[in-house]
Amino acid sequence: MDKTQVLLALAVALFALGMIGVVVRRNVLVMLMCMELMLNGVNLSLVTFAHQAASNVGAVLVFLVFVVAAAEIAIAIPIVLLLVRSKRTLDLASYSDLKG
Amino acid sequence: MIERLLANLDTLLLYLFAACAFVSAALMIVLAQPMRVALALISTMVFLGGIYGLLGVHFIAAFQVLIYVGAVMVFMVYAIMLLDVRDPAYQRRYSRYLVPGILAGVAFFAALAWGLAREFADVAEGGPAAGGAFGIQQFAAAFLNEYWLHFELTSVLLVAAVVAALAVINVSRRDRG
Amino acid sequence: MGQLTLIVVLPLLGFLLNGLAGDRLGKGFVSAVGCGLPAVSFLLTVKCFLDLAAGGDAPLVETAYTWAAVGDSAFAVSFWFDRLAAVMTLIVTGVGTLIHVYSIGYMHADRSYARYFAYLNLFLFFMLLLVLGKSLLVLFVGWEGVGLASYLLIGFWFEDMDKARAGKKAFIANRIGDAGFLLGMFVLYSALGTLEMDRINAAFSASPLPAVSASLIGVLLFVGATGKSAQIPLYVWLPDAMAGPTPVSALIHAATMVTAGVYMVARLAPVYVHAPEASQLVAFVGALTAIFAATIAIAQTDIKKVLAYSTVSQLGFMFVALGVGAYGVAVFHVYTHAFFKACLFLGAGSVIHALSGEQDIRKMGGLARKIPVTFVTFLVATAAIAGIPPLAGFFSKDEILWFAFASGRGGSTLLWLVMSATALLTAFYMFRLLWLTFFGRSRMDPEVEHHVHESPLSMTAVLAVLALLSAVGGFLSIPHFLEPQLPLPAVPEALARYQTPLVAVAVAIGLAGLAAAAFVYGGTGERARRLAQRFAGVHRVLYDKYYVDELYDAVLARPLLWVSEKVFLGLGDRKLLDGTLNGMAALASRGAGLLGRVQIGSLQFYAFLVLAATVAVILWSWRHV
Amino acid sequence: MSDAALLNVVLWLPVAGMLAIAALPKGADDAVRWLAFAVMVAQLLATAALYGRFDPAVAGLQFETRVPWIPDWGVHYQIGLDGYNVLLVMLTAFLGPLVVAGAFSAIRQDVKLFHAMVFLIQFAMLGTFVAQDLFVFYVFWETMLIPMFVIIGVWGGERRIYATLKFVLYTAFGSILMLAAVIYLVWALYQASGEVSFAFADLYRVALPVDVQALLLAAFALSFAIKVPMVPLHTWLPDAHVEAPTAGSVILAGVLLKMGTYGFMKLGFPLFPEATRLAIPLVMALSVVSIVYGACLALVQTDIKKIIAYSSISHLGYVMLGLASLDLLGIQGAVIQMVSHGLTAAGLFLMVGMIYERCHTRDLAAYGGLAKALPVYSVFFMILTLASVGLPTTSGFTGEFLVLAGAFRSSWLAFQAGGSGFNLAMASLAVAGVVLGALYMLWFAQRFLFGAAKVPHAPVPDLNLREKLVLAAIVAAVFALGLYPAPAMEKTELAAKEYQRLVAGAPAAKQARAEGSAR
Repeated sequence: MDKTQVLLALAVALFALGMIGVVVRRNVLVMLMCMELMLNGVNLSLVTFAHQAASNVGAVLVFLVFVVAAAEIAIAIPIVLLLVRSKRTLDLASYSDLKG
Repeated sequence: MIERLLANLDTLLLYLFAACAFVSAALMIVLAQPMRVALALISTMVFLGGIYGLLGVHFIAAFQVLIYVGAVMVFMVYAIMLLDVRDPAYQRRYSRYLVPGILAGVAFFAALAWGLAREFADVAEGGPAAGGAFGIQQFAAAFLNEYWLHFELTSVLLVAAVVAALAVINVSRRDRG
Repeated sequence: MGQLTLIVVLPLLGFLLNGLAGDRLGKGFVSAVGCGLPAVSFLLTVKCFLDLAAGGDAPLVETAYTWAAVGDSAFAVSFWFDRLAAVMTLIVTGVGTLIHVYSIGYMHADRSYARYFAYLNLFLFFMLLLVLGKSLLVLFVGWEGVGLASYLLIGFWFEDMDKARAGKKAFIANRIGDAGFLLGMFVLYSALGTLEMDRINAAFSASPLPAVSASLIGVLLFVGATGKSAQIPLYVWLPDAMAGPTPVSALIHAATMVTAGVYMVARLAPVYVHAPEASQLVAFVGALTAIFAATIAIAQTDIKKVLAYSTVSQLGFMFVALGVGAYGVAVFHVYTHAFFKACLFLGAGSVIHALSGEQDIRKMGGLARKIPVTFVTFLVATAAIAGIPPLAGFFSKDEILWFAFASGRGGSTLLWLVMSATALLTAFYMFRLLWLTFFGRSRMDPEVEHHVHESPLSMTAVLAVLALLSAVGGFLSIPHFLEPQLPLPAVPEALARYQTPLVAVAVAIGLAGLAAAAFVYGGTGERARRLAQRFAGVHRVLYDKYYVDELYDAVLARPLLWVSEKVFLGLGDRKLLDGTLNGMAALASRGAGLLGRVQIGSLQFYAFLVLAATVAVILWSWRHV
Repeated sequence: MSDAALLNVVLWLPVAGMLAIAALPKGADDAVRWLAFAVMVAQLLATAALYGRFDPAVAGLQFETRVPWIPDWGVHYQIGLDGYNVLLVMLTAFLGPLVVAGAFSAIRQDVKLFHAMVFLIQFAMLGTFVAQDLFVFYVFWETMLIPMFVIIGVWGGERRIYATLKFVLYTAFGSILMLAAVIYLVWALYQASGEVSFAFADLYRVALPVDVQALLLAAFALSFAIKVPMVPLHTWLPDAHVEAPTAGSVILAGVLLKMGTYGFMKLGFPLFPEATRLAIPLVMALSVVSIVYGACLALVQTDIKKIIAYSSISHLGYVMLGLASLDLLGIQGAVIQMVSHGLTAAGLFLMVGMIYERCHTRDLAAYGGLAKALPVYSVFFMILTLASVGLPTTSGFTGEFLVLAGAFRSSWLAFQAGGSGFNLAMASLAVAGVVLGALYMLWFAQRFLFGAAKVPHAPVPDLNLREKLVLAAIVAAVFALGLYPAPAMEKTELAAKEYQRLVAGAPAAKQARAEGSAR
């Protein structure tokens, strides 16, 4: 088991943990953070691949992901604040209004 | 022994950071308080930054700490502090999907890991090509020569985010007024 | 515009003038246009006839225009005037004009006077198109057109639903025949590549014959003729067609239109010459129709119905003549029949007119002295149809009987027997009619009797002319005149000697019918009543016309409606097609409902689904990569 | 102005009309009506000028416009007149003013929107006819759906939602399959020749194996057969007709249904000749079924509009029969029958609209003896009925006679040459359909016009001058086509021959096809 494989396994693990967090946690803020974790997992895999292939494209993508993460959080947090103002809770289960 | 250890210090540190990052990430699922979760996430990010540094992409490591920890997570921590602690969501950690979620997540990991093992087993360590990493100069040059369109797109995205955030705030103001 | 075209177009002009402006311009104008233009047509026909004779029998041909051209075949509207067409055109325009004149008196009180004359002129237009058309297509246009005119005129008093229904029945029966006619035309066209009748006849006169079954063509065209000329099985419309004004019955349903089938067969004689099977069928149907209709006529009580069945029967005579190859003789009978049957119908019209609309002969009687002119003309025409010499009907009927017996092309003793029996019946029921109407005691309502009056001059003069023609028309030997064009069939040597005796038999038959009618219906009419009682069952069946209308209704009309309504609409459209559609729609909406349950609004559940699905996709891809 | 430009004017005039109407102020209903009428008349005049200048001796396109539209996909805005579409374009332009005039008093709500939709559908229909590029054709083809949807959905009767849904679902279903086939076809052209083109002329040259042809033909045919409509894909039509306002019915019966038959003639059959030749017995059988089935169903309807709707199914069966006959007579007859049905059905629907405006019911049982109450109305109605029955001297006869003659001749010759008698039997059965046609139309006329006078809302005024003029125009056209169809048929003759050559596959055509594919 070499370095690349370990890093890729870590990337997958981070992504999976993030995903689990999104599914199992109740708190909206925690879910948001788990999403960040998933992004981090992806970033790690990008860097690892870039490192292995000695290419800079991965780094460019990582940079783009940073920006996306920043933009996402910049919009997500106000939305969460608004949501909490309307229902006074961070529990996602109380926001299931869009039933089919 | 020590020489060998020192020679492989990079690798050792890498494994150590990886293990810490994993543990911190796992803690995020378990911890109840959002603030603690945030701290766990920050620690994951820092360790990841360390890994980037060890891989030789120092500027990514720097961005990781600056942007993620410095900007995003600070914002997140503000938000956590702004909100009410008596919220029932703080007491009940998990949703209904705890067991299936974990099972699916593990399955996901197993599936990908199995694939990893299968696909990369025979890929010998190509190793980073000759000192491998490239510096911020190459990165900047590549960005502005080849990927200028993507660079511009990020700025558009950021502008859009700013406008959206303002709009959301406006909505709340109107509601109040 | 050539003169043939003019002959055809003048009545059309009359139709347009009367139809568009007649109501506004008054009855004088309508009468002048309505009768004047056909009269001009008649005069033109006479002129053409003289031209024909002067030109040494070369047919006059005129092309009006090319209706349509497709590829290498062109359909031209052209007219053809030879001896056969000449005879028919003279009958149509001559008798037509007379009946137009008669109508002035008969219809003078009707509200829709202009409409009536417009329709009548329209009929003449189409009839002339039929008679003069050089191409089968033009003939067919006329053929359908006269059907239209007949439809409009039968339903002339459309406020009475029964009359409108009778018109529809006529049109439909004709349409059924027309479908056969169309098929015949198509076979001809497919095989020969033309519909010009001169070229068809030439093709069938030459050798080798075209490679197509003449009998098939003959039978299909004859189907058309059974519709138009009221033969079994499509004759049912003609008796009902008496719902129209009486002059219409005289013109369309006796003198001209119904003989169109006879004319068509005669026109295509060369085809039928080579179609022995078709000819046999024609003779068979003709004979059957003749005797069938004659038996019905015996028991009818409506004066016009009797005449209608008599017309059907007489048409049967004509078809027998056609079937045995005596085409000229058939046309001869068309010619004499036009006179005496028109006279009979117009006479009946005069009677009805005199009796303020009464048509039931049980409520007539003793009219001979009250309306003498009508009586005399009616008498002459009755004698003519019964075949009393030397009136017109005798000559033509005698020739038919002779050829039915002796023709080398299908004549037989059996045929002769049937036709002679029919002739006997004809004489019987016609004199019965005469007796019940004009002789004996009056059975009229007193109210009606009080108003009985002779018809005006415009009507009686026409009656007189027609009676005269019925009397002397037979001396003009049409078969002889047409012989260059329509040769008579050969008579086997062995039979030639029977000719004179058979004439005597024919005369005897006519007189026997007269005597029988006089015996049964003379005096108090007691014998007739007893006869009817003794054969009550037969009388009932005859009176109800063998229940053929009921049969058709039960076998054709009802099943068609039932299938349309229950099977096609109910089962096919509603259940099967719309049902499938609605079923599919219901399936979709139920499926959507099922899937909609998944939509519980929980973000985390969705995320879980995404995760699970991703796992599945990854596993699947590992198996296949 | 050049003729090609004039054709563009004809095509785009409705759009201009739509914009002009949109510019009018709200509530100016009469102004909207008159403006719409004026634009339609202008369009008719321009079309008539084109029709007059259309040279019957020239094969192929006339007044052609071809400019690149989407160069990357090889799409051109290509329009032109040829023998296939010239009569139908004329018919469409002819009915335009009549539709507007017929709706003068019937449409009272949303007058602006209504006329805008009429213009839009006029534009789409004309575009479908004149398009010579499959992409353009498809765009117009789909555009037609929208205004029809709106017209039925907004001004329709009580069950209009059901009717529009059915209409749109049926049509859209067919269209999607057609789209797939179009894409495949263009791809096949690209594979064969390396060029990407949607032009009809190029697509005709694509040579495909016969099984592929069969699949593609099925996809095209489904779409067209739904529009025609052929049994058993017809059930949307009666509902759509019954619920549509008069103008909608007139457009639907007058022009829209011809899209299907035109599609078969211009695209479906010539694009896939081998498959078509195999399918001809099936097409003939379905046509005859349509003729008989439509007639039988018309016989048992009690709703006036449904009778005419089912009669449409029957009449369009003749068109399909003529197209399937591959006989010059039949093809020409089919074209004439399309126009004839456009005239008579449009006229009858207009007349039903007129009586509906007066009496507010479509139930046949409520009427009777109209000939006495409304003599002028009855005369027109009788004429149109008889034209629908196919009485000689009317356009209906010209169409039916030629179709039947052609179908019979081709199948007869095939039979004589040793082929199966199936087609012959079908052609003969179709002749029997003539009887059924007379049966239901006369039954209808009898119950409607004759008998004792029975009108739901007495007294009923007879036709006014506007209505008389509208009907007189239609009747004049009916007689013109019945008495002297030669000039009209002359214009379509070369196209009919080309269609015959493309589908029946004369030796010369095969050669050209081979060369085209080799290129």
